[in-house]
Amino acid sequence: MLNVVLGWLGTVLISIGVFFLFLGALGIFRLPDLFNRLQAGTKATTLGVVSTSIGVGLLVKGWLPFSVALAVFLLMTNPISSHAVARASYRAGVKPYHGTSPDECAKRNLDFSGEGEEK
Amino acid sequence: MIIYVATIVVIVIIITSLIAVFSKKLLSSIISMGLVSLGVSGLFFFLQAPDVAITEAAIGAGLSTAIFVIALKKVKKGETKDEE
Amino acid sequence: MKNDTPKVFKSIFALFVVAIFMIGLFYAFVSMPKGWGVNVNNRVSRLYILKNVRTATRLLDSGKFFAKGMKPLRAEVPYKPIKFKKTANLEDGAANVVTSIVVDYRGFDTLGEVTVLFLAASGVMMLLFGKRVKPKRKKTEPSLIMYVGTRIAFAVIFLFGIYIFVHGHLTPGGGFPGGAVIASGILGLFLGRNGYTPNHAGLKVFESLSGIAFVIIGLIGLFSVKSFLANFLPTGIIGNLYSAGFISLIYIAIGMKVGSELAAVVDSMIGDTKEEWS
Amino acid sequence: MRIEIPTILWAIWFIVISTATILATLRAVIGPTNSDRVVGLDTWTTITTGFWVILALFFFQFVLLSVAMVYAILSFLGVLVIARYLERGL
Repeated sequence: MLNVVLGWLGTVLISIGVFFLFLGALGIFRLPDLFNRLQAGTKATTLGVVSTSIGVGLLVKGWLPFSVALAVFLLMTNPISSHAVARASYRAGVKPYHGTSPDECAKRNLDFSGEGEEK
Repeated sequence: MIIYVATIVVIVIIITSLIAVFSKKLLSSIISMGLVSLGVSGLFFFLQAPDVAITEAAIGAGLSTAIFVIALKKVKKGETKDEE
Repeated sequence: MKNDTPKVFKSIFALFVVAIFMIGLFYAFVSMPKGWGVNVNNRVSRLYILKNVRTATRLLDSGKFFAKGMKPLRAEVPYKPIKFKKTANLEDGAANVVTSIVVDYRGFDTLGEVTVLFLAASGVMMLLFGKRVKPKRKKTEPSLIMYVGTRIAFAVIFLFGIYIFVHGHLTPGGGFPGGAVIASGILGLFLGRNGYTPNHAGLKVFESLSGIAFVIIGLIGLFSVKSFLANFLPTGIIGNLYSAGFISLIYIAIGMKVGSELAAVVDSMIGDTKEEWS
Repeated sequence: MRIEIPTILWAIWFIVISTATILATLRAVIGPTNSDRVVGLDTWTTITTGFWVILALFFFQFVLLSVAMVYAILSFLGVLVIARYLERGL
């Protein structure tokens, strides 16, 4: 009984994950500018891959610890890389989409160099 | 079923390797080369050779891309003009 | 930037994240889940590969080998189906046949590969050798998120690299990918903070000691079994962690050597140097 | 495995993920700026990591999960290197 419940739960989780991976790719293809694409390509795909790996862990006996480790690693590193890409491209001079308002970064004139670094 | 997926991976590899050869910007060539490496490692994965897949992903996609980017930085050290 | 969170919470969070990984990976160390034993019959070679040249020549001379194909050679070793974690090792091999061939039957070749990698690394270091200078243009500092994130990720990546090369005889992987993963973790440390320098003396000592250890293991085989890089440890049961004789020892040596070499390559490429001879 | 997954579900998963991979590849190819290409690379690798996890279930080998882990680690570092290059901090 428990096996069947866990198995179907895992299948549903994998289906949700696959759907969100597809949504992330669609967003990356369709959205107008870089920052919107970055948002679609990080949030949706992170949810998708985490859900997929946990579902696979539920489906097979004994795979859960490794797949949870994989999920935690992806949950930890995907936002970092996306943050790095966003910051780098803003500094490199990529302009946001004209519908984006207001541009808080330009308004506050943020100094990007060494926030919070101890010297 | 798997053979169709492998076909799609091969098509991706061909497209990205063509981009890597014919692109004008060096950075996009490097990115395409990383994609080629990842795709080739996936192809090894399909062919039941996970040893080679791990080595290809570690050397080709990770360190090789990084070292190429660092070398690009070293070559363009004197320039200040933005390449975009 | 306003910093409200106490430092203790950050440390506890980092400890929590690393602890989850430790538990997961160590669970994988001690227990072999279900999918491991599936293809072992295909991944372990059934035939005893003749390491003794004299026996092989006698078989070839007697004509049995050519007369009935491979059959007489096959008949010398009785066929037994291999069961995971139950069968004793018939040969020097491991559960992963690729590792068994690369390190055991073809170990001298691996020594050559390590030498080639060493030569390439010394070539890069010789090319970029010079005095460390401050860079001319101002470099952008990475943000706090990248600094903390790469430092947490470094622990995980280092642990996973060690997992790869310690488990080289059971799972795909081995010394070279493990070393590359460790070097990538050190590359992450370089990216997290400007002006990061690793301990050069430590890297040198690690690299030389692991290279020496490889040769010493080979010499022990030469003096005890009369063949360079021959297995001198009991082979155990297929699938256990302590199973495949000296393969895991050699893979630990190769992993440390490759990791420290590639880290030194990355270090010498990322730093700004000034040529001394010009 | 605990239950048998019907074949039609495998087919749907594979088709949807292949389409997603192709879309991400197109963004990596046609992206107007280099930053767009990096975003395409990032998404491509994340999608493919999920794909390898599903394939590990399909072939039913635990060892293939560690390939997915290596994939995740290396793609993270590759994206980080290119981002640091773009903001002139390397």
